[in-house]
Amino acid sequence: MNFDLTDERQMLQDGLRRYLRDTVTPDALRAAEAGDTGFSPEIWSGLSEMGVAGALFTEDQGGFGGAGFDLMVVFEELGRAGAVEPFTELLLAGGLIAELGDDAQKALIEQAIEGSVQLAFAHGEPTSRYDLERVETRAEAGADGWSLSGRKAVVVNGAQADHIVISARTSGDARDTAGISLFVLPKGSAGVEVRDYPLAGGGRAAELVLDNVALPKSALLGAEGEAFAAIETAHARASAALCADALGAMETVRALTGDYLKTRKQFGQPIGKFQALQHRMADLLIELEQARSAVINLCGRLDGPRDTREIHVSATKHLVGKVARLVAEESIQMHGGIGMTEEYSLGHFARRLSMLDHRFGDSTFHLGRFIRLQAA
Amino acid sequence: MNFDLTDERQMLQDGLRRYLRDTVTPDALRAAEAGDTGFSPEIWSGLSEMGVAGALFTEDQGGFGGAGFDLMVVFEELGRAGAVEPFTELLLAGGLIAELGDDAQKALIEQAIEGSVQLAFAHGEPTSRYDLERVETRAEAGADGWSLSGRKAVVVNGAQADHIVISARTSGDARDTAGISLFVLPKGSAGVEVRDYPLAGGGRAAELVLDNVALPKSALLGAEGEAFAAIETAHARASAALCADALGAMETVRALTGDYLKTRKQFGQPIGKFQALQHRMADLLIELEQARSAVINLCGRLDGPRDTREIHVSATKHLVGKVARLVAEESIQMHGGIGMTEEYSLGHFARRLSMLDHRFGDSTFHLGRFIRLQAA
Amino acid sequence: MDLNFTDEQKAFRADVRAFLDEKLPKRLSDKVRLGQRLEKADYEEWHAILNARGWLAGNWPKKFGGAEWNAVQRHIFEEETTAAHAPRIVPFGLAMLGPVLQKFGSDEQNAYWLPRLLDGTDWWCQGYSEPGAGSDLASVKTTAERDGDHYVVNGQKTWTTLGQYANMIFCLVRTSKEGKRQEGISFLLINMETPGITVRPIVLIDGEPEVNEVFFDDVRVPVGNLVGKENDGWTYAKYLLTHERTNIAGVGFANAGLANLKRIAKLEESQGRPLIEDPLFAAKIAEVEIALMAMATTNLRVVSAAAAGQAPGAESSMLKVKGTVIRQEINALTKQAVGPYAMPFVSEALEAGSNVGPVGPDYAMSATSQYLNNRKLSIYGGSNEVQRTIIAKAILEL
Amino acid sequence: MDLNFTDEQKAFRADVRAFLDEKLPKRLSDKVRLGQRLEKADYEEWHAILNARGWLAGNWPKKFGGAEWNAVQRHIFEEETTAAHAPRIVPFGLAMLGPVLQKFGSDEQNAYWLPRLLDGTDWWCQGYSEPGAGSDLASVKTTAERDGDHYVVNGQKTWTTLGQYANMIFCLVRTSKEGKRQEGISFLLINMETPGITVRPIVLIDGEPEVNEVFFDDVRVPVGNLVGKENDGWTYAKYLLTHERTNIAGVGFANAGLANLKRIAKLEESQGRPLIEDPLFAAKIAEVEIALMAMATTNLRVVSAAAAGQAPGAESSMLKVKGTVIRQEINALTKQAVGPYAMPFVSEALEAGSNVGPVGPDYAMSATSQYLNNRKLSIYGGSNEVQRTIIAKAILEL
Repeated sequence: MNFDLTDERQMLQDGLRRYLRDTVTPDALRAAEAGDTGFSPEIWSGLSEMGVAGALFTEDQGGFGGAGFDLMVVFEELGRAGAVEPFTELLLAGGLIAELGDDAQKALIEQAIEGSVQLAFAHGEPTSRYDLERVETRAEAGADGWSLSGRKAVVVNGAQADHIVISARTSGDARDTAGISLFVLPKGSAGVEVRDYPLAGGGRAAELVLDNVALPKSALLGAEGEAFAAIETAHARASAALCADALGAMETVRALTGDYLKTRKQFGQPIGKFQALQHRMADLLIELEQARSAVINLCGRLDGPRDTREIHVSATKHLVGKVARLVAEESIQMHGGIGMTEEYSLGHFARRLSMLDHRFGDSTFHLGRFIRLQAA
Repeated sequence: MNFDLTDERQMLQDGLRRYLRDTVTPDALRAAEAGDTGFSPEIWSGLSEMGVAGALFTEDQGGFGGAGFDLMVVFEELGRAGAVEPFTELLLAGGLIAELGDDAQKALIEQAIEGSVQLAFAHGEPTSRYDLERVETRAEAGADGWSLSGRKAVVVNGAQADHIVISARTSGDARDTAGISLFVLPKGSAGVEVRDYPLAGGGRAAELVLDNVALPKSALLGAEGEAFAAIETAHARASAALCADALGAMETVRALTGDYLKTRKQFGQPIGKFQALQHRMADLLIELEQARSAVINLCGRLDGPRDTREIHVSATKHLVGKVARLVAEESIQMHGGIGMTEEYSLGHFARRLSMLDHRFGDSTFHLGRFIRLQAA
Repeated sequence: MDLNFTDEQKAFRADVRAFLDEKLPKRLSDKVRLGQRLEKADYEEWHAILNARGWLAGNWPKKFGGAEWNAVQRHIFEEETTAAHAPRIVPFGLAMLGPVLQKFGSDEQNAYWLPRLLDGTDWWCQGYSEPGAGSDLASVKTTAERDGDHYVVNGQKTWTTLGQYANMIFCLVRTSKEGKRQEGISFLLINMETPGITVRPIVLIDGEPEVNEVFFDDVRVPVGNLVGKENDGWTYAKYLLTHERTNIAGVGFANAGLANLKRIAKLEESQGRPLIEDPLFAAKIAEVEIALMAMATTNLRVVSAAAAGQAPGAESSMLKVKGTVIRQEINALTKQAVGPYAMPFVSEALEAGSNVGPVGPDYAMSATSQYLNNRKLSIYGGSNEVQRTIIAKAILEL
Repeated sequence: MDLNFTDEQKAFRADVRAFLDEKLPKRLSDKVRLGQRLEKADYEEWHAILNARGWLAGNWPKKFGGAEWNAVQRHIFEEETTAAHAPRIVPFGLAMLGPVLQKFGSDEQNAYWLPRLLDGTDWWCQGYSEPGAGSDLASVKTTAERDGDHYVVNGQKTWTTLGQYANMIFCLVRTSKEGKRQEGISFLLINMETPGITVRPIVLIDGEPEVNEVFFDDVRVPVGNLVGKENDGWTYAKYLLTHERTNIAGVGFANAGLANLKRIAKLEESQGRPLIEDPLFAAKIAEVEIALMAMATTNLRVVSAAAAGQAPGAESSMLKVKGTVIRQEINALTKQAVGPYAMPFVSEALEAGSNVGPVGPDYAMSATSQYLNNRKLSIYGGSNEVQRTIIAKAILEL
């Protein structure tokens, strides 16, 4: 049992923290928000050059990491800086390609690790909410390939991605785990209608409407109808990434709030001298350590057996979701009015934290799932 | 709309508060605990002379009250004093006799209002928990009467009661609402085995084992197999009584804690000067007002239509149960060690409050019931 | 005790409901229901409709053109208008300044300003808070120095809600540095068009420029715009604050929000059934509903005491805390209920009539911005921390 | 990072488990499992069994007869013994006094007292708290005045756990009124049989006389019973408190309590199905289980840091608060789970071998008294309020 980082991860963390501190500035974030990608291409390639993308993949996949604690190091630092670059999408889509792809498809991973292509995963649909098996988009096999029709909702990085990994049903009905297949959809394919829009937590997403989109046979990713297990695994890894990102964001929020309590004076003394705020800050710190341990628990199980892994996915997503709400709301409250303003740096982090619950399942959803998984 | 007490109720409240303040002393409570009735016969008859029993019944029942707000006034004061006299049992059993009894049976109410007989209601069974329809005790009709067999659990005042109203199934199976009948069981009936024991919240209860207990035809209370509605109504009224009792107890606990915070010094100042405790006390006061409003909501609906009444039973039992736990635990915590000692008066009230959830359904049970009733 | 409204009160409720059915424009109630932006013109339109009926200033005496409702009537009006998704009545002029002028202003001031308040000639904003003061209102640094028959005002106000629409602002200014901080404060009426005034919007975390900073640089204000006596402004300010606290519980908003939440939870589907049938989410709705049922009765207790002429004390602080906690929980659950469609952040969609529609279902488009925006409820009007201290001190006499 | 135990650690766990299977008397584990009273003889029996194996003093150096385990080994031992419902090792002598003597006592004192600690000759209790002092330990009022080769002790100690069993007590006494409160405190070993000592039990709200008041009236203590230097006692006291805080999180107790709670929730029936299938009650269990899963890892992080020689700082305060909150929630849910059978309060039933059985199922009989008794967890050993202040000051440097 050992909770220290390996030297490699320690170096990665130090380098990342330095680089992000210098690059992810309020101005850079405003520019990213104003731009049409929703993130900074410079920071994206800068991070790729540093090997951040490589840290998300194993050596046989062409990277040099890929373990749960590699994800934790990377995303905790991205979160600490409030970076909005779409590495979670790379992890999701890239992970699926790396696991299921043939050699031709795997070539994309190499480019992705270089940072030269953008990826996205189109899975959720307008009414699927957090049910991974709920796929209504259909793919019909034809003589010379596939024809896809349906709708995909809140596809993060969807309009920016050069290639979208997209799920569609090749058999079964809306709520079966069997019968779900994956395809690689190139940008600009005919029959795809894209609505691109900004997200409250930063970055952009798109609604996709597919109307008889023609794809070659070679677009199929992995075995027909058998993609569910890989999709669940990809979501487990992406959930760990989101929770580590939230953990980093909470550390920044905690630091901002601590500094504010020390400097802000009211009724003649620093408000940090007020015991009521001290004790609430203490509770906040306790919950932050709870969240850190929950992320460790999940990252340590990502490569383990499915049942244990999924129990920890739901335990961690539940706990971190709850703590993220507490930390965001308490920090704004302890700041008072200034914490409500866009100008002050807290806002960006608080908004990001308030969005954690809306991807891959909120804390209530995962509490129920934790109970079901344990009863099973 | 009017939240003031009528003059009659105001007089009853003032008189009760004075009388109870003088009589329900720590010594009296210790004596009651040591005695074999679990309460003080003197205080019982004193309160009966004051008309407390009469306030629980309507004029046609032989009393002079019986409305929800009569119950609130009486039980809030009993709770404020920490009195352990079994008026809830009188309300339960007496209410059933008054509603369903024939003239012979109703004669008991007169004696009960004088204070000359003790009553109890034996309904719950070892495995029925809080399910009112869960009755397995059976009554078989014979040529010259009834024969009852089964077990009854935690029958408050069971060993002290001169007459026990007891539920038994005359048809249907364990979870039907139809087929439940009520009987009046005189003390010392042959075939009844009684185990009498003290309760954590004060007073005593008994486990009853009935083995072919013979009762005359005249023992049947109300129509055969149709007692459920009356049982539900009686529990609604008794739940209002318990919640009002808890409200009174919380007011006393709040006062004890407030005084303690003002007088107890630590690190050189009254601990009430510590802002963290001030704010927790403020939250406690807010929840206490919530509980008061919840009790008012229920008492105002006791005589209304069944569905509205039961929705308020569950809403109030849920909320008051939650607040009672908060108030008891926070008061002990703010007192520190002294709050843990039997010698100090807080303990008796904290224990009583900790028992509220265990009669007629806990806050979780009633939250679920509230949801079911609203969906219905 | 009696939880039923009198026949008279029921009749009044019926009048209000009939009026709303007939006069409230659907265009406005749709905006409110969907959480879309209300323009200045929207508020002015609704004010005019109410004024035509004599219901714009419910709390004013009849002699000033008000409805002279008691607390219970105001409560009923509030319940009905929020349930019907009517725009709120902008409070700064009508609910805040009006009563101050009526109690402390001169006959001339009342004769001049009150009619303009009712007919919408003036849009007032509030110049109370200053940077760094937080809930400590008495620390007024903005100065007003007497110069002939003018005051010369210098300083800064902040958190001025809808200041961008206002042509008038009422301000607390420091006219003397003698004595305690509470002394030496005066209450001034200032025309926003006066040279030296700059208004700078503050964008909040929901992306909306709802509040403003107002800068005063040698702004000359006629002495006739002083309300009451010089240096007595703190008395008037406190009087205004107690009026600001009517309907502090926001029961009407909470009820409307809860109804909306339940509607959404019936429409959203999770694991093949309506979200409202998910027992754990249903439990969260039920807990806040039960808390609201109790809080509404606490509010009625305070309201009927007020109608009987009793001044609320620590109770209004309790209602402020519990009311804001409940409303914020409803906002959080509504955001939760809309699921992934809480993520899109499309400002234009909140612009009714813009050609940009919502990304997901229309009920989802404002859930996140309303959640973020209403974090303010526990901060302004005396933060919940300040309220808790008031409650504790009132009860513990510490 | 690696969440797995080493093979060595796994082997150690297997040893402990095998030992418990073989040596832990069922009579004792039944009492612990059912929450029945443990008598002095029960503790002594268990201590002797552990001592025979050399495992009674896990944290002592080998040269003093200890097992010299590192933090991880102690954690494993703690996990296994609590899971097996072994009686706890009474901490006052072995976990608290022992380390103080070993670090600050004389060779004679160690040679005399330590063997008696291991073989059970002496039962020690703790004389720290005084009436009215609460968590403010430095306010020691009990005095010890030098008189020839004795100290004469006068004053009172309180909250002395199991003092009724003890023949020895270690006390903080004031030997000087000079300087700061922390100065002038000395650390004395006192024989409870000395004339002038009176022990008065304090009955707690669960009805049990677990703690005591100890009165000192001109009690003569040989100067040889002074530990370390006169007036340096505060240093030793603080050292002792840090040792008191090993296993402050109580993960083992929490795990055992959670397992018991789940077992009960499977046996209890509500609305025709096992209570554990009631989604709202299942959610309460799941929430505390998820919190415990995280807290256990936080504890392991601190444990492995300690094994690597780092002294825990504010972390142990965090573990104290979260650990007690979790254990108290498990107690509350267990009481809730047993339903109406939480109401009977039959003291004799908690007496194993008494002819009085439980009223309801045996698992129900101690739920209420354990809930009431464990309210102490957040009060003693530095109340959770004191811990929160420590945490805030450590991080906020205020």
